[in-house]
Amino acid sequence: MELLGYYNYWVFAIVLMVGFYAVIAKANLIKKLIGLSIFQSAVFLMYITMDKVEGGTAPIIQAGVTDQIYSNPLPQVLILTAIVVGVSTTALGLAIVVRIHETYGTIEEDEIMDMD
Amino acid sequence: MIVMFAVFLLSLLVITALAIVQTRNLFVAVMLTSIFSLLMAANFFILDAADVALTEAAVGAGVTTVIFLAALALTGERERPRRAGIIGPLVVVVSTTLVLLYATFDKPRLGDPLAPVHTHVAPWYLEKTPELIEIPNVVTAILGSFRAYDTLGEVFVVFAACIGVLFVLGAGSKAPAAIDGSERDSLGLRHHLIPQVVGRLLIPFIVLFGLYVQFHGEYGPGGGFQAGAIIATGVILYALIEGEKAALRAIPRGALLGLVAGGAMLYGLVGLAGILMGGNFLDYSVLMEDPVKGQQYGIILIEAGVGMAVCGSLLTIFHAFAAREGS
Amino acid sequence: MYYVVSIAILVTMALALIRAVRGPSVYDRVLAANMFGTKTVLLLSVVAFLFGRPDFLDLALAYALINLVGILAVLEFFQNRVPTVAPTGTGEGDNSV
Amino acid sequence: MSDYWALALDVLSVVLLTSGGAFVLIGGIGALRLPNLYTRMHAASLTDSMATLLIFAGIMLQAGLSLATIKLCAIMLFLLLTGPTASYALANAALLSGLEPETIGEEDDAE
Repeated sequence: MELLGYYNYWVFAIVLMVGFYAVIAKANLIKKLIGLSIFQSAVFLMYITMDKVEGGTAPIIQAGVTDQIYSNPLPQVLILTAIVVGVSTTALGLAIVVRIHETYGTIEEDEIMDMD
Repeated sequence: MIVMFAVFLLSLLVITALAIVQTRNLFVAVMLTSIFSLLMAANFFILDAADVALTEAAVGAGVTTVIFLAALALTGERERPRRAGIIGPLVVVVSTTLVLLYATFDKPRLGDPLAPVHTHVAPWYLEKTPELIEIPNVVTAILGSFRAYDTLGEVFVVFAACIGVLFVLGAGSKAPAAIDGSERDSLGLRHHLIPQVVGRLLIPFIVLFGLYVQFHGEYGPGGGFQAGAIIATGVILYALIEGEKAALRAIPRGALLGLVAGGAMLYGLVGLAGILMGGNFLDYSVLMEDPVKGQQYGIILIEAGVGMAVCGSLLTIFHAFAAREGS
Repeated sequence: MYYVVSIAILVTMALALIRAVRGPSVYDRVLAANMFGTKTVLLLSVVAFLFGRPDFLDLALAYALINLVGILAVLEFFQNRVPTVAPTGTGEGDNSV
Repeated sequence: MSDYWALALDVLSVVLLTSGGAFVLIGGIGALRLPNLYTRMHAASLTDSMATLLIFAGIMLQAGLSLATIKLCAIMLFLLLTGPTASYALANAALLSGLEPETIGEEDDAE
């Protein structure tokens, strides 16, 4: 049971590295971007893991309830904004990939390298 | 018991991530990414982060899939095997994973109330929010008031990303696109009766729900980021069933850009108003006679700005991709 | 008894995930993703009551409203592609990956 | 009297929830085990309609008359609307790209 308390961090480490693997080992640019968003989600997961307090509930204060433990709101704020920023930056990356495809006719990194 | 749920969901998350990387078909990867997003949202919810889960839901369920599919339609969905070997990356990744796993044992256990994160500013926020701002949702209070600088920065990043997409893909040509392509694309799903009827029925509810999330954000999970994404999803649904052109007729590109710029500016102006009325930048206490009321009005205003900017950006990005597809 | 239902839903999510990973056709993956979506709505509703905070049903409501958009995008994706790739519906080799 | 009433409601909601869980499970197994796409879709739609109805009815009985019940009603309605639409869209997309309903054992060259 004690070890289960670290399970979230293990999942974080594995998912982070799975995403990183996609970024460095795949030649396809869209696959790289998908890997990047997996990487990013892993970081979100770590932050949100840190917000949990035992016996706590979401930090929305309930009227008339005293002695309630609330989870930490701060990591939530950071990640909440990061999710929306993440999707817009991913869109920017995809836009660049689309332009690369128009110019080179391919989105495989090694083929693009060959052409240059 | 809930802990076991979380463990189960996290295990599914790992499997999904592995499957995404393993598949050679990018369309399948996008479908698995949507499952990944659902799992993330469920995990966030179980970890007490209702606001974050709502954001992930609003963004991951609609917008991400649509944008990825648009990019796939423009580039192709087959991934060719890479010529260089995978041994190098594999060694790097496995060794880094082992180092990270080793490092996790130094972290505080999940839910440890004595963890350093919980002992610094968080108790102050939880204690002072009911006193200084008098709204139940502490997340919104921090987002809108205590850490408003941070949020301002994030809004500008979204704004900049939107401008970047427009620079890269072009803001849509004034001249009519190739006749065949545009004719076919502008049809949307108009000849599919069932999606059309149901979609038309849903759009008002999606927009209404978006507005509810926007203005209920002080009392429940929600706020500008989520609302912007939800309303954008509603309009994207309209674009899907009626054709992209119809959506552009309903909300022209200029109006969208106005929303983006106007939202970001509204946020900045609320900050400047604080200075003009004798306070600090983004200090809403001086906006009204009563500091608490001032804070509340300030949060409502900047949340509106955030909602406008996010909604406008996501829609502009969507239209930029869709216009490429049409031409 | 919320636990019983949650466990049933979780197991079904796992089954859907297996279907999504195994395929075989792309449509099976779409089917699995959609099924996963509805199961998530059910799970979130049940867990909201499990936590005793029914005001968090907003989340399930958001998914119930938005999940359709993804799958309609898939339909449009195939519809736009089919005429160019498989004019007479013979492009099975290309589509049923 | 009211005790019996509450007990009856509890029992009813337990029955509804449990059978809903059973339907979810059956649908899930069907989606995994059935031989081709269209039959699997049939199994998946079972979890969308029947299981949704049963589970939400069960929760509603527990929630009583409150805002939560209204939200549950809304969620249920939207799920019942969107589930079949999604099935339609999927079947249509599959048919459009030439996947015949009789076809079995499509090869997966993605692996």
